[in-house]
Amino acid sequence: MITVLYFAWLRERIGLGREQVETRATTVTELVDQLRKIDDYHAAAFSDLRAVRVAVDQNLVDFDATLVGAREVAFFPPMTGG
Amino acid sequence: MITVLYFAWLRERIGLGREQVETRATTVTELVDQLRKIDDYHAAAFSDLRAVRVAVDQNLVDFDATLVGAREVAFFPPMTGG
Amino acid sequence: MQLFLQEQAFDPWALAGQFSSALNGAGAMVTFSGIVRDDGGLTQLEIEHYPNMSRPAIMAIMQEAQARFHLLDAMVIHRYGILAAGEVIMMVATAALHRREAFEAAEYLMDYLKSRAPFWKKEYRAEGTFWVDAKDSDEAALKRW
Amino acid sequence: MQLFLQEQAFDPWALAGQFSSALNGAGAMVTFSGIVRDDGGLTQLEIEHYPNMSRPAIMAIMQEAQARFHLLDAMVIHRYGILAAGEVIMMVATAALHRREAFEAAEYLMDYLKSRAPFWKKEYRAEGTFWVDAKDSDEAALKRW
Repeated sequence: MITVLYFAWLRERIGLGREQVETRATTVTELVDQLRKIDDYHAAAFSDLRAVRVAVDQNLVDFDATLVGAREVAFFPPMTGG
Repeated sequence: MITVLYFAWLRERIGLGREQVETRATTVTELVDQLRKIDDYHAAAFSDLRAVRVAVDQNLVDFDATLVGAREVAFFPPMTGG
Repeated sequence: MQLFLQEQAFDPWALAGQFSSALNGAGAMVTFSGIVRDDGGLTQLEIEHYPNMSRPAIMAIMQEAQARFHLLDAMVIHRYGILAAGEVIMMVATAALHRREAFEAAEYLMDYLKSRAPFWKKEYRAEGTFWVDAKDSDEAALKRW
Repeated sequence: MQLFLQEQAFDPWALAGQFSSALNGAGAMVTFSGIVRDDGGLTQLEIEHYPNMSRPAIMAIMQEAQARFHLLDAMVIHRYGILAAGEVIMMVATAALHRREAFEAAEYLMDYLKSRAPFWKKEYRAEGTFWVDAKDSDEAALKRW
């Protein structure tokens, strides 16, 4: 069971900020493939991964990063802090 | 008649901060040659011109700058503001 | 080092004064404040953040800056929630022996906060709401470091 | 643009706050403060200046910075006379639409104030008094611009 978080326009497009996901995905990419199948909103949010960043357990990672031992995965657009 | 000003260690070495000088010098270099002859203190202060900066009428200039029309010439070490 | 993440407005100059007063042996202090730019059409700015991540991410950036630029101290304040035009979004303060380190550390912190701290800005305008796009120039700025 | 040259101490953060409050449309503000560095042996610092020249020289530097970095506003405060360790010698504040211009303008102002504004520093120590030598690195810093 992994907690999946969405921020900014990903949160708005998917319609929720957090969901619990039962998964056997071992990488972020595998998790994204699973999330895309939930509904059209998820599919739309993940239609262009160049516009999406991901953090596993609060650390920025690439999409090929492992999910072994991961508890929280967050998806969001490129950051605009400062 | 030109007002000559000295700042920082030039002022201390020469022993005064300001003097009126009657001069026919047409460049800063000629004025320096005249000032050197005033006494040993002036001569010592101007012994190494690489350590001296000059402003004519409040503008930084080179030693070959003209003195035509000049009213105030200031000599000082490299600046240490900020 | 101090980090404040908060929804409520703050007085940047009172905090800068406190930071300054606590310095010991510094020769140079730099502050940067980011302000909600009033371009005529903006009614408010919303800042969303990722609470579990924003604090550790910024602390890591601050520790990196402190080591790299030999900072004597550093402070970051960053707001989230709804802000009006003219309000201060965030402030960075750095202190070092010499000016070059204080300036570079502040720029480094800003470049990383812009593109690596989990904050997102949404503009409210008469025409609608718009998520602010990350700028290529902000991503490019990181290459300097 | 404002320039204050004065012997008496000033509250840099009160002035920064006033500067900030008067801004209109700025997105970024940078301050730099130079502090008399307490290195253990310094008892006081004396700053001599060339009164007829310091004001026009700094105003010229500020106008150059405003044009070059599209500043919305700039402020410089510089003290002269006797200062104690820990006191603020001078402050520069810059405001612009974006952070890069505000940072670069503040660094430009500092680089020029260091080497082109007619101020000279004298350190008072137990061993005697010493005129501070200009640093080659400060002269070299001007090459950046």
